[in-house]
Amino acid sequence: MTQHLAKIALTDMQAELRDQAMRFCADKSPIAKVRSLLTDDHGFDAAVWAEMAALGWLGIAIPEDYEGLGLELADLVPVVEAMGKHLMHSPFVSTTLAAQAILAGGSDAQTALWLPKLASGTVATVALFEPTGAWDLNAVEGQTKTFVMDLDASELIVTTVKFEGQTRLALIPRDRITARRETIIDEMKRSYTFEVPDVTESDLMPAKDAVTALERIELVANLLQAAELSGAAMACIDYTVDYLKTRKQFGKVIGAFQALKHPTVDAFVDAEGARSLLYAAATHCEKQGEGEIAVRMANAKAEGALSFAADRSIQFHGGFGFTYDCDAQLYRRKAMFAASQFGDAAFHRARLAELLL
Amino acid sequence: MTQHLAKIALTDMQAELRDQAMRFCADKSPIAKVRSLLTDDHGFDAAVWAEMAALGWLGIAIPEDYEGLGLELADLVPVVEAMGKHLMHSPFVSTTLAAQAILAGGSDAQTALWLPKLASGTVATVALFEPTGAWDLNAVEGQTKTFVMDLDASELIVTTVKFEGQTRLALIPRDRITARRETIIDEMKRSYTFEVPDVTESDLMPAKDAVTALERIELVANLLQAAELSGAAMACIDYTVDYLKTRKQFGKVIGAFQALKHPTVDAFVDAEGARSLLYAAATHCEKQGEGEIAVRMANAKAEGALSFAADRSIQFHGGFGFTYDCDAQLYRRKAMFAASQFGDAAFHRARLAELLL
Amino acid sequence: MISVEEFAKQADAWFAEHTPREVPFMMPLTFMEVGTDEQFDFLRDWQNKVHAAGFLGAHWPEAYGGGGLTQAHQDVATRAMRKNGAPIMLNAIGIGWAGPLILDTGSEDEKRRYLPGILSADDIWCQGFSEPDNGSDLGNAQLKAVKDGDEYVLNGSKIWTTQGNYAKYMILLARTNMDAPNKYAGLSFFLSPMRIPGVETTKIRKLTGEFGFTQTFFTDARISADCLMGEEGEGWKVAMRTLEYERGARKGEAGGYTISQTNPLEVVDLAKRAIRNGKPALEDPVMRDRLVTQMIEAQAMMANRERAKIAPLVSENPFALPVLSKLQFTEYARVTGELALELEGAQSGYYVGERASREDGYWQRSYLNAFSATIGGGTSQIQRNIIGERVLGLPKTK
Amino acid sequence: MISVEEFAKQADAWFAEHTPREVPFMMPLTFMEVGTDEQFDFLRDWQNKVHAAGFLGAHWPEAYGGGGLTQAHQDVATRAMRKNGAPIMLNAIGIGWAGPLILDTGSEDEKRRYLPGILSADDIWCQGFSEPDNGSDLGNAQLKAVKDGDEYVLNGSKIWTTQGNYAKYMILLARTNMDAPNKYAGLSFFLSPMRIPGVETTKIRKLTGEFGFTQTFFTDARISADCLMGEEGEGWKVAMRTLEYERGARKGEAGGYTISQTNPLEVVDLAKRAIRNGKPALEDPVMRDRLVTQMIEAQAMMANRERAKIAPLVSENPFALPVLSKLQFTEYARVTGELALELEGAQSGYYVGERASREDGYWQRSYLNAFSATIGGGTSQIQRNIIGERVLGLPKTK
Repeated sequence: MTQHLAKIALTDMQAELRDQAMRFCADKSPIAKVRSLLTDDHGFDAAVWAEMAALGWLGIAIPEDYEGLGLELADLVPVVEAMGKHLMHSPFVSTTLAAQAILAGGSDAQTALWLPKLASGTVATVALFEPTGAWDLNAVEGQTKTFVMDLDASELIVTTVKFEGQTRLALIPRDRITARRETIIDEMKRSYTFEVPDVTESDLMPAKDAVTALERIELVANLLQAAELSGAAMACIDYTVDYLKTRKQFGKVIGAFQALKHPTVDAFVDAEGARSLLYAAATHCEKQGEGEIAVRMANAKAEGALSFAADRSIQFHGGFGFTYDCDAQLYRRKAMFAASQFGDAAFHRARLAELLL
Repeated sequence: MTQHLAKIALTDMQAELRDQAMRFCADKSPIAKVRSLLTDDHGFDAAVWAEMAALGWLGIAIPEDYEGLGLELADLVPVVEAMGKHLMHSPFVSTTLAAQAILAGGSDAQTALWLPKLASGTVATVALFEPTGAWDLNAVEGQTKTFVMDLDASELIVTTVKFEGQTRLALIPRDRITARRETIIDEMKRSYTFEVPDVTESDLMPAKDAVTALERIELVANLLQAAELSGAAMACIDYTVDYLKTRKQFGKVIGAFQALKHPTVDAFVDAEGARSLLYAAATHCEKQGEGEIAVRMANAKAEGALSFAADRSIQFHGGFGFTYDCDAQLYRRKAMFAASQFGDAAFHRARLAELLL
Repeated sequence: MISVEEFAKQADAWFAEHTPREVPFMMPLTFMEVGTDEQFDFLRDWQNKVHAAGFLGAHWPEAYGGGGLTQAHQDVATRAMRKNGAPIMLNAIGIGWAGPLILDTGSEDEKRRYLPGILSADDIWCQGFSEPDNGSDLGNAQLKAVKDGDEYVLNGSKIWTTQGNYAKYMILLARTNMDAPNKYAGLSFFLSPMRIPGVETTKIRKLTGEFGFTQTFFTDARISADCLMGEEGEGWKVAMRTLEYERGARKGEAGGYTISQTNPLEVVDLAKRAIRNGKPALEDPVMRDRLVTQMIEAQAMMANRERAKIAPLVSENPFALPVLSKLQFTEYARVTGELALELEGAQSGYYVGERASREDGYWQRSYLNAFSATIGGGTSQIQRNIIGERVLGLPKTK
Repeated sequence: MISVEEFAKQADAWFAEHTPREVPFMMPLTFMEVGTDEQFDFLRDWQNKVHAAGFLGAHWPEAYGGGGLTQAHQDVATRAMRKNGAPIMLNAIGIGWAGPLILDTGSEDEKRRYLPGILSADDIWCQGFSEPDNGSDLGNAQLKAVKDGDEYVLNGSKIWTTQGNYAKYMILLARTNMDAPNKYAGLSFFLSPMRIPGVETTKIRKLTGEFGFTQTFFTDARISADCLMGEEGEGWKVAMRTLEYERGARKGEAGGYTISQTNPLEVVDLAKRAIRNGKPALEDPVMRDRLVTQMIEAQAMMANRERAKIAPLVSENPFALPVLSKLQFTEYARVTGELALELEGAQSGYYVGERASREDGYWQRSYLNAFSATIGGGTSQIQRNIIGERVLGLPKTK
């Protein structure tokens, strides 16, 4: 029934991108850099962003007609996985979501205007959530948007609006918006809230494509979140294992205690499964209907894997785990925040039940 | 909100009954006896049953007017807990449920006829479940009853029937019934199926009390099931701990391995909680509305505790755990069967959600 | 002497009148959560006021700042605090650890010198048992105390010193003999001053982002030999005795409470208000199932406390319930925190300080803070060893 | 030589035609579940038939009863078996353990004597590694083999001998030297006859109530010194080599499969039919949530198998996925069994043999049988040690 969705195809390009991204992120995002960016206004290094743009990463899933590389969604996965693994934040995901929204639902003029810019490094974001807490992207009720990532660094905001009773997508330049930064649990990220200004038809994407565009955003967001969380889960386990191999208590390296060893193994087994589901999701994400199944499975599993791994990492680091200096909290907070965006694991399971049963 | 339901009152009588029952069951139900009864037709020793009757146990919750001891439901709990702890099966619970049903819903004549008999050791049972699998005792649809415990040893069957469109309770003597023994997962128990014969008004308890009587049966059944499972959980843990203290592997007593020690501790913590909830339920079970809350909590917790303890007991006994000779399977099967009767833990939680939230 | 009943009435009336309401900051629920000067100053004033009113140390002798009444008097005063939802007592180590120890085994001079300041909160005490390299293994403490004439010279470091930056004194476990027959025999116990040359504290930032602990560094710090409590080499014994006051196994605490009893069912209140995916969280059957699971667990903990009082129901193992309660409660709190995040849905992404968050990020912070209890005071893993070995009689894990 | 493609076609056609349907008993899914003579006789006939048709041991030399073809030929035949849902091959220890070992390292005489009977299932083999007191610790085997002239005298006992009561031969790990420098060096490996004086087997009843294993007792049993495989003291090495054939780390299996691959998603079919509390189980959102959790886990296992084939995606640790699969799959099966019981509601109370039960108690039995895999072949606890130590590099638990 779902067996064929477990097949994984990895192109040479994806393998290459993966190597490149892992090297790049390891190089540009050592933990000291991650920590120094926690208090940075934008939470990322503009110079590194420029390098990513130069590598062509922003154009990966944008067609060549719009100066992108014309690759596939699947090719974004190894890049975001590497970012997750090295806790590297940038507006990569925000910008990608905006670009995919425009690609799926923009008018010819909007597409022609914005995609080349986004492919070359102009920062953009999406504004989809409201204080109602609904994860259903069609449920647009008011003017207030929340959890708008990287807004302050963006030139363009793709936002949902209620227009003449219909849910539509609008393209709003940054300078038409007054935003307030929100305090969120993941301190590596930057989130904002703003009031959607009055829009006219010229701000809007064509009405007929709104549903498609929203579905596209949700699919891509969940796929990339799975990639980020899956990468982070492996890193979190490596970080924990390193500690378990060196820390001594009662005259013994603590990793020899089964009370710590076995749950760490369980976390590892979970994380390996998450990675496999991630690459299966990358392989099948473009399939009508089934793509959603593969992607939600990967995201639910990855969220669970990182949550468990990081929760145990805090615990197994003992007193140090309770400090801000221990990286376990960075991983745990990342999982907590991800769960709040686009639905948590229980939400994905409920959707999967509808799709599968 | 539910804090006051955690208060426990134990009367001197209950403490005494507990001592008496623990001694009696330990004496009459050593494991060799339990095992020999697995292949017995009735699954219990009639001589031991006569002794229980002589001790007055069958009359505990029957008023003195009907030759009972006139004690309370709470006083049944330590007795059934002891039976659970020593894996002693008898028609004690079946007979008690029948007696409580008659007490709650029988006519004066029925009460006067049957309660003195049941108080003195006449075996009876209740027939409540149908092949539909519904746990709702009011949902009577057909003539076939299943999971009728101890029927073959009973003189009287209290059964639900659909009579003129209404759910009623009928008192049917054994000789009007043809029964087939069912193969159930708990081999210590005896279960039967039969077709309810045509009944007349004279077989029935008064219509007005049917709902009350069914509620009473459900409450008592869940309370006594909690007692049985809670007693069994402690015994299962003792059994496991004994093995962990003596079995050696890799030159070490295996209980020293945290992989076995820590889950056993978790099972113990669960089982202790189940016992406390059991005695809280005994204390409050007669309270309108709240009694159901206390009883369902105790039953849900006890089922979970025994299931987990026995599952781990099989596993931690290694190869021996996989054999029929290891008692872990007796405990695991007991939990499995209990879950199938009157609702499993998830069912109780769903009901509790309605009552509490 | 005033009757206990009368004293109880007075206490109740006093706390009803004086308990502060509507404080402009998050009130710490435990003494370990005091992270800002604002919180510290407020709670120090409050303890001072409670003491001045006679409701702290009511049973300690008047000569040492107490009220000269009985334990029963203090107990009713403590109950009045709880009943009125009063803030916690700040000087936890003084009230619960150092104070009772000094009262029990100290010299007359030590009692007069130390006890009044403990009650008034003028002299804050901290605890120096844990070390960075020996978090779970107290007996392995390595901070050195070398005798030099009338003084000891201290070198080393202590960690998880709650209020170390505010403290005037520390109860200190230090190694005076490197050649002792076993690690315990080399330890001694000191009442050590904190504001002397060679003692420095660094604040430790918690995973919540807040402060509350310090690390204390000793570099050739010299303290008077008088600071020794008990004999040299008896440090482990004195430390274990001290822990018993805190655990209530010995009487002597100055009263009041330093950890506000949280209601394990408070998550139900959250559930009733929480919005998940745009709908009331309680409309979701999966959330209901998980919530009821936690409610049953909470009820089991409360019932355990009740059963512990009934001898015939704990006769098989009278110590089991007290010994397992720490593991059970702290893990319950952690799991409940996780559930709360799920109940909050999208709102769980906010954090303390965000006006759009529910109750200023209370549950997010609460989940993260829960680790202080699953780690501190013996990790959950160590608790399972203790229960397995001491209660179930399983062989020691080496 | 016939082409692989042609051979595949022939095999497919043969199994399509000959695979037995509608058998009047529960078909064993693994060779360990063969519990009745009826099952045994049926499966022995079936293996004999498959071998005679040329689809078992196709790649073994003709001189030893094989087909003289290549591994690729046997692989397509095995695939054809699976595709057609054919019953398992009965003589599992012979096919997967003893056979490859003898083919690989045996003498010409041994090959001629043993191999044909393995393929035809005329000679059933069993395995004698585990002992009652050393379930998890094979290296500690204590069964004694004392040399006496041209014979060894065996005393001791082996346990979990699948089909021990049917077997003609046993591969046996025995202790020939009590004074060896370490426990491993004292072991030797034998191809031991079973039907000789002094060897007795007792059936072991499984927790399901069924049979399938035996315990084998050796009392002054004498076997020819020729039965020794390899040199004295090399027993551990030979045993480890044998395990590698079974785990597929070395090629050589005679083909076919001895454990029918169960579909991890079969629980979904149950869920679609199950009635819980009088309603379709799938109407219950809590059951749906748990079922989807298991479906995701099943999907993760399948995806792991796929990813294992893609080098760049396992480069960090190429052995991780194969090593963890046993733990993951066996625990999945156990948890799925538990879920199935919940899905079945009241019906979960019935058991095998009850006509009112769903599928003759398949899931109740399946849950109980799941422990054979979480215990046998290295318990889940030992698997976690192995993964922790060999894959994650954590220190050994002693």
